[in-house]
Amino acid sequence: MGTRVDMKGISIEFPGVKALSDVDFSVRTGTAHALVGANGAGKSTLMKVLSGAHVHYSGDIYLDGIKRQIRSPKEAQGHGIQIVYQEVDTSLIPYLTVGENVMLNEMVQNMGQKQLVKWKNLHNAAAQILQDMNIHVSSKQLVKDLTLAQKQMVLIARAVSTECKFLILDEPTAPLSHRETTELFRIVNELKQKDVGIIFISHRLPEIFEICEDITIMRNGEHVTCRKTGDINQKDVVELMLGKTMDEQFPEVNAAIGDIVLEVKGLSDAGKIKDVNLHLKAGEIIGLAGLVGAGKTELCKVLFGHTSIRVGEVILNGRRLSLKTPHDAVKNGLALVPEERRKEGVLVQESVTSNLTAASLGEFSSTLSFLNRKAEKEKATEMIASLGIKTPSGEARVEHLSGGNQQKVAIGKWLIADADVYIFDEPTKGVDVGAKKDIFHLIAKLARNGKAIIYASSELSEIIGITNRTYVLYDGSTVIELKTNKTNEEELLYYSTGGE
Amino acid sequence: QSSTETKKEEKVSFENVPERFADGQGAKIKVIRKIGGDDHTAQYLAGAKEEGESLGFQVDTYTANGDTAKFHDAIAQAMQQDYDGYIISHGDDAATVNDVQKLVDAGKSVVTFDSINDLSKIEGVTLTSQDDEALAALALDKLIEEQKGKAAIAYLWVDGFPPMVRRNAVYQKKLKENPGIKEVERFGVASADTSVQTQNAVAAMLNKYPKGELDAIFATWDAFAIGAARAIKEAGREEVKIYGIDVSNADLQEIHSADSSWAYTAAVDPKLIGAVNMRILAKKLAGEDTPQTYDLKASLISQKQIQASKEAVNMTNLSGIVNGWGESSEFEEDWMKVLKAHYKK
Amino acid sequence: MSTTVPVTANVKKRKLELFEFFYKYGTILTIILLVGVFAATNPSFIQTTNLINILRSISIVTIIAIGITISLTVDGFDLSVGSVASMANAIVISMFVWFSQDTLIAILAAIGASLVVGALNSFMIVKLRIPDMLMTLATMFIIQGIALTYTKGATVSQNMVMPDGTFATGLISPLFAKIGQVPWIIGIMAVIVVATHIFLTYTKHGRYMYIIGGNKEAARLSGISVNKYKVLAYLLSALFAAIGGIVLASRVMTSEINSGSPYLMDAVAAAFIGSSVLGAGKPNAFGTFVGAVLIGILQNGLIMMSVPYYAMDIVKGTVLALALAITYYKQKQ
Amino acid sequence: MSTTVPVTANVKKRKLELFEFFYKYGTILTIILLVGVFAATNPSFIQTTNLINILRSISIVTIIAIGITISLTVDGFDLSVGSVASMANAIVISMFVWFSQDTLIAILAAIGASLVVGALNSFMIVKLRIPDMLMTLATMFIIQGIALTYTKGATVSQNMVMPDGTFATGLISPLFAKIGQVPWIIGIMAVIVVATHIFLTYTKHGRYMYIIGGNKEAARLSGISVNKYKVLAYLLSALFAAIGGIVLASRVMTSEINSGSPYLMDAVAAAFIGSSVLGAGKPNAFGTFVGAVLIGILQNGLIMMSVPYYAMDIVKGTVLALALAITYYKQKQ
Ligand SMILES: Nc1ncnc2c1ncn2[C@@H]1O[C@H](COP(=O)(O)OP(=O)(O)OP(=O)(O)O)[C@@H](O)[C@H]1O
Ligand SMILES: Nc1ncnc2c1ncn2[C@@H]1O[C@H](COP(=O)(O)OP(=O)(O)OP(=O)(O)O)[C@@H](O)[C@H]1O
Ligand SMILES: [Mg+2]
Ligand SMILES: [Mg+2]
Repeated sequence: MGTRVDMKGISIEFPGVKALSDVDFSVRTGTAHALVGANGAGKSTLMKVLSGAHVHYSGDIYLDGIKRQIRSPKEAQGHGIQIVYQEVDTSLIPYLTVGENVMLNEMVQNMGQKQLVKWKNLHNAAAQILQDMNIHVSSKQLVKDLTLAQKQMVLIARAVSTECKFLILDEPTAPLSHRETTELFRIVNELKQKDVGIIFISHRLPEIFEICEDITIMRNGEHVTCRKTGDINQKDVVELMLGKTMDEQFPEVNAAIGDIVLEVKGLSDAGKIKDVNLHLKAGEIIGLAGLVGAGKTELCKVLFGHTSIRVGEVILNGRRLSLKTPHDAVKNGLALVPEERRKEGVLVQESVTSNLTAASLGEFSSTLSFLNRKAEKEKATEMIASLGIKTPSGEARVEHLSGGNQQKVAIGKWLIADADVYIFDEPTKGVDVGAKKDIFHLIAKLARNGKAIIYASSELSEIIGITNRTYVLYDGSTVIELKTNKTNEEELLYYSTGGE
Repeated sequence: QSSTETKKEEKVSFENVPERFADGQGAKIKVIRKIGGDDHTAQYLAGAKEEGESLGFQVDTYTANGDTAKFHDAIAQAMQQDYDGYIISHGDDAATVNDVQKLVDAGKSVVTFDSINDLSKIEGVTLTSQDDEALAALALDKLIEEQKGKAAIAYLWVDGFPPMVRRNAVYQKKLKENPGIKEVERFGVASADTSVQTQNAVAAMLNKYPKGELDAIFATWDAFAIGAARAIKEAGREEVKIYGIDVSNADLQEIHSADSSWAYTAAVDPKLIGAVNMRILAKKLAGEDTPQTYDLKASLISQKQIQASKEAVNMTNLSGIVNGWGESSEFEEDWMKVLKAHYKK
Repeated sequence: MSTTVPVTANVKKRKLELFEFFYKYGTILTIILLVGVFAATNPSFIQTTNLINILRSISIVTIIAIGITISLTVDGFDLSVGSVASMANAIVISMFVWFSQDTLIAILAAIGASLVVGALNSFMIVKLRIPDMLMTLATMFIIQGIALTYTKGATVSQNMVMPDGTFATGLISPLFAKIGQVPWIIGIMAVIVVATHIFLTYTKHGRYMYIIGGNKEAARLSGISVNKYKVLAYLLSALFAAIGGIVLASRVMTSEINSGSPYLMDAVAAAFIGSSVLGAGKPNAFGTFVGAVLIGILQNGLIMMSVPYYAMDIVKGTVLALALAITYYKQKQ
Repeated sequence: MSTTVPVTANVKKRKLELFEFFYKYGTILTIILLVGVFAATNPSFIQTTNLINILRSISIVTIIAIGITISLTVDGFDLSVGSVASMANAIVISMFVWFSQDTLIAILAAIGASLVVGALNSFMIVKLRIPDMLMTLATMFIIQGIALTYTKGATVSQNMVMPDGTFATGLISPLFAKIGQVPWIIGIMAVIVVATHIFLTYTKHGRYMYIIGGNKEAARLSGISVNKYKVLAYLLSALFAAIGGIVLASRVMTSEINSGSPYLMDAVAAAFIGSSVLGAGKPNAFGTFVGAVLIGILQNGLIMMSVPYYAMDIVKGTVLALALAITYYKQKQ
């Protein structure tokens, strides 16, 4: 019963890349269907085809067995297909209010002959939707002032606000922490009750097993298999995704812990951060755990000189640092892999090579500042290989890479630049399990080479898996320091929520 | 109080000075000019201001830099203020007539320069102008004479400005009268960098017409002439002679230089125009009779005269070289001389 | 101890609010300040006649700036408005003078021709994807040239001499002359500002335009016909430029070469200053009007204070910079 | 069956390549086409003297456009270059004429003053975060006014009459006059184009500037001193504007009012056209030079073809639009 969508023999090509070849995919209403695959497998591309964002594909799309034309977003929406895109920045309008962003589809599709926008009604309706979803954002705030997680929730709110038959969620949970994820799942289940079909893309496999009935696995732009989630286990999924078996995800770090490298005392800034104390030794990996909005990102930015310190001090190798700009931080041997990759981490218009060498151009230039392009290229090629970045060449523009591969580029940039302290803010967001493993191994290797590492994440399993010690942040302050091997996810969650 | 005291010590007698000026009342004058950004404007305004101040007037100047609506805004605004007299320059559009009519209706004195002819319909307004016909005729006659009635010439002219229209009329007439004079090329733009544009254009022309195919250039504006002179110098084609209209200090430099091909220029001293305009206005304020129209006399300046001069030539000492240049006692009444002596510091 | 914390927090908050306040009201404060200074030095500055003078003097700039504002909302930029205004001026006057047409036909001809330009602009921008600034720069040259060719580089006015030596016999209708006079000229401006404000703020079309300007990709993906609205924006921008040119024609009753081009710079400045008025952060009609008022007051006040014409630009630029500085100076995070 | 597929694919691919080709070489093809047409109608067009004429005529535009190009690389936009050139022109000539200084001092004074303007621009943009276009618009007015006030709105030339009635006695050194003459003027342009090209393409500083232009936030978080490079960009832009003004001064040996301002539009056009040359997709020195060549050839060729001056803008605009069209027309995905 219910309606179904069938995509048959979908192929699509971009300059230099065959992103999809002959892919089949089906989904029914009233169920959640997982779509998994490594970074660059073609998941987002397939969903962009279904939502009308790509027009130059070949193959057919059937609704209830009837062949339908979907060559524009409007047509897709006309058939009741809504999508939440993976890259939030592509679908939000930063200088407009939350209300307008939430009600965007409503304003575009359901105004009919009505010409005037009723502002009061619009904000009321938006506020209602946000409240129903337990999102605590004012509908009159500008979207540009939101955190990434809030932006993601706004997008989900937009999709949910419109009547639809099929809802595509492309990695919605990547920037969300436990609490918002739970909230999202509640919404998904409600939608299933209302006979909506959900297509769910995620790199967090446990989630998939939690809410999805079916699973489709893709690899290298091809369809691998479609199963019931009950008929397959996580290990098999990973194997089918990667085309090879994968051993333990978290490596044994086994680094020699040295002296204290970084010390933070009574640090506060003009915003959220209040009285943060922590210390970090060479070869050590410390975690920053906390819910969305706890201040992890903000703390990372303060340490990196991006936001200014109000009180307190940062001591690196015994010297008190004056951190006015990120430039100062880099000069002193700090590195930050930021959270919002498209906005802060990569230069989308530049080539992969330029991106990888952007933070360390000094090493590739002579005394007269002339660039040694050959050395640059060699180093970049080496990094592309060692991180497994999926790109046609080092000259390809980063904007055409898949989300996970963009993240790898953002990390690779700092691996080339040799720093003493590495700060990772949600580095595995949107990264597939294989690549995640690569990243963890890289971090472990850095630690073994005597580097000090700060690892901020709202994914508690990762905190447990990779760190030596963990600070839990609650409302901008470090509430407790825990030895990782003496704690567990439950305890972290307990302190993250304020110990209630 | 103190001004009457100084007056007593003064040697000069105020006997024949019109009443309002003898009282030390002075006058507030506004000079509003539509075009701007050229040397002619600077000199014209300087001439008016200098003359006015020497008579003890307060003179404010404004140029609209070619923006007609701003020009009218400025007139409307100045009407609001307590000026006694107005000099309007280059008000060549119909709306100026309304503006001036309003000024006259408000009992103000107005003198205009190079403005629309319809202003002559308004009682009490004096229209002054450079004698454009004479300017063009002086330069062209010299061209025809020196080229012996037979020449291939380039014509540098731009339409759209009343003086240019008048100069063109003379040119067309002279062309008809002298079939030996052939126009082979024409160019002209009125922009902020007219001279440089002309320089580039004439450089291209010289290339198109090799030696013997182009004999002379008639430039209806000094910005054209100076650009052409530079281009000719750059190309080393001094056989192409330039006959121009208008002059400025920079032009005199160009004419003076040994290898310049700028042979003649016909001109009226812009500073003198400003000064004469001011005098006419002063006469109006004094309640004296003024003519309805007045043409300022044109002179022809030749390169030979300039180059013969021992010292460098400029707009001021040109009067020693060209007869009748820069000095006109037109409308300079005796009482003005008295005032000038009085206000001299 | 416990009492000091809220106090410092309060001070900080107040300081932040102060900056917020300056950011929002910077331009308006500058205007008030200027009016104060000018009125103090010369009381006639705030007489009704002078205020009307100011409104009249900014009306054409405002109308043209509204067109630019609309092109800015869709993240475009129309540089051709000045030359379109010149062209409309030339057409409307020549319709009267050369062809003895009546007011309606003259105005319709000018508007029609301008809409063709708008259509050309939008076709090239939308279909060939030429960047807005570049395309309208090219159009600017083309239209300037067409207007010049049309008038043969001469000023068009009543009783002008035609190329064949005869006189033009057409007359400009007295009705048309009204347009450029108070109160009509101010009324036209007011209607355009208010109508555009309502259009941009309260209709869905206006909202779509802001959405397109904010994120073209997002707009496209949510089903807005981006191209349709871009076309609309350039048509409106050309329309307002044409109205500006027509009003100018009525004010000066002649058509001079390139008469519209001086308005480009001032209109751009007004639209940009307007973007920050009341902290809007985006181009908007009311803000543009305020920007034009700022420029108009400045110009008028400086003439009244008899600032030498060559020093006027210094003051104008400095006040502009000042208004910008208090608007944009925000405390470093 | 199996053979047809590759064939159509090939055709499609070739078609794609063709468009790619046009995108890359559109501007250069236009130039070749223009040269062909002009040479066919008038053989003297391709004589060496005329080619030198063209290079000479574009040199000042190119130099100023290079400054704009640099400001564009950091995603800025310097509108004040025209007025800075005017100011440099006024200063250098007045140094000779009024103050009888020697060539070095005259040039250094002009460059020094311009760098102060660049510093002012960058201070306001970097510290007060005023948007680039707005700030440099304000600076444009201010500098224009300062230059006018400095010269009292008059042309500065040798032997000019000073306000006190005396004559200026200073002379312009013959050495200085050389700068504006062939081959020096062309040489200076060539050196600037090549040096800037090398700087932007082959040094790390140039790369940093492009990175900043691409994504300021990411650049900052990569540890690049964004502010330092923005300051550098505006200083360089002012420097090149000053050099443009100095070369202009040497070419005309006088300082006319606002002499530099007409260069703004052409320089902007050259820099924008240049962004697409060879498919660079970003502002670059070589492209800017090509853009200036396109404009220069057009101007020169049209004069040779005796196109009436008022129609010249039409042709200029149309060719510009054409070059843009073949550059930007890409097959719809
Ligand atoms: N517009 C485009 N231009 C060129 N290549 C593209 C474009 N969009 C996608 N690709 C390429 O298509 C491939 C599939 O990308 P896609 O974004 O669908 O991957 P994904 O499965 O969603 O990966 P991730 O998990 O990292 O989000 C990638 O190799 C990518 O580089
Ligand atoms: N640009 C901004 N403007 C306004 N408030 C902000 C901004 N960025 C962060 N905040 C606020 O600062 C607080 C801390 O946010 P931060 O991004 O540091 O949280 P986080 O712990 O990293 O969470 P997340 O999981 O979302 O990354 C939040 O309450 C957020 O609302
Ligand atoms: Mg994806
Ligand atoms: Mg975060």
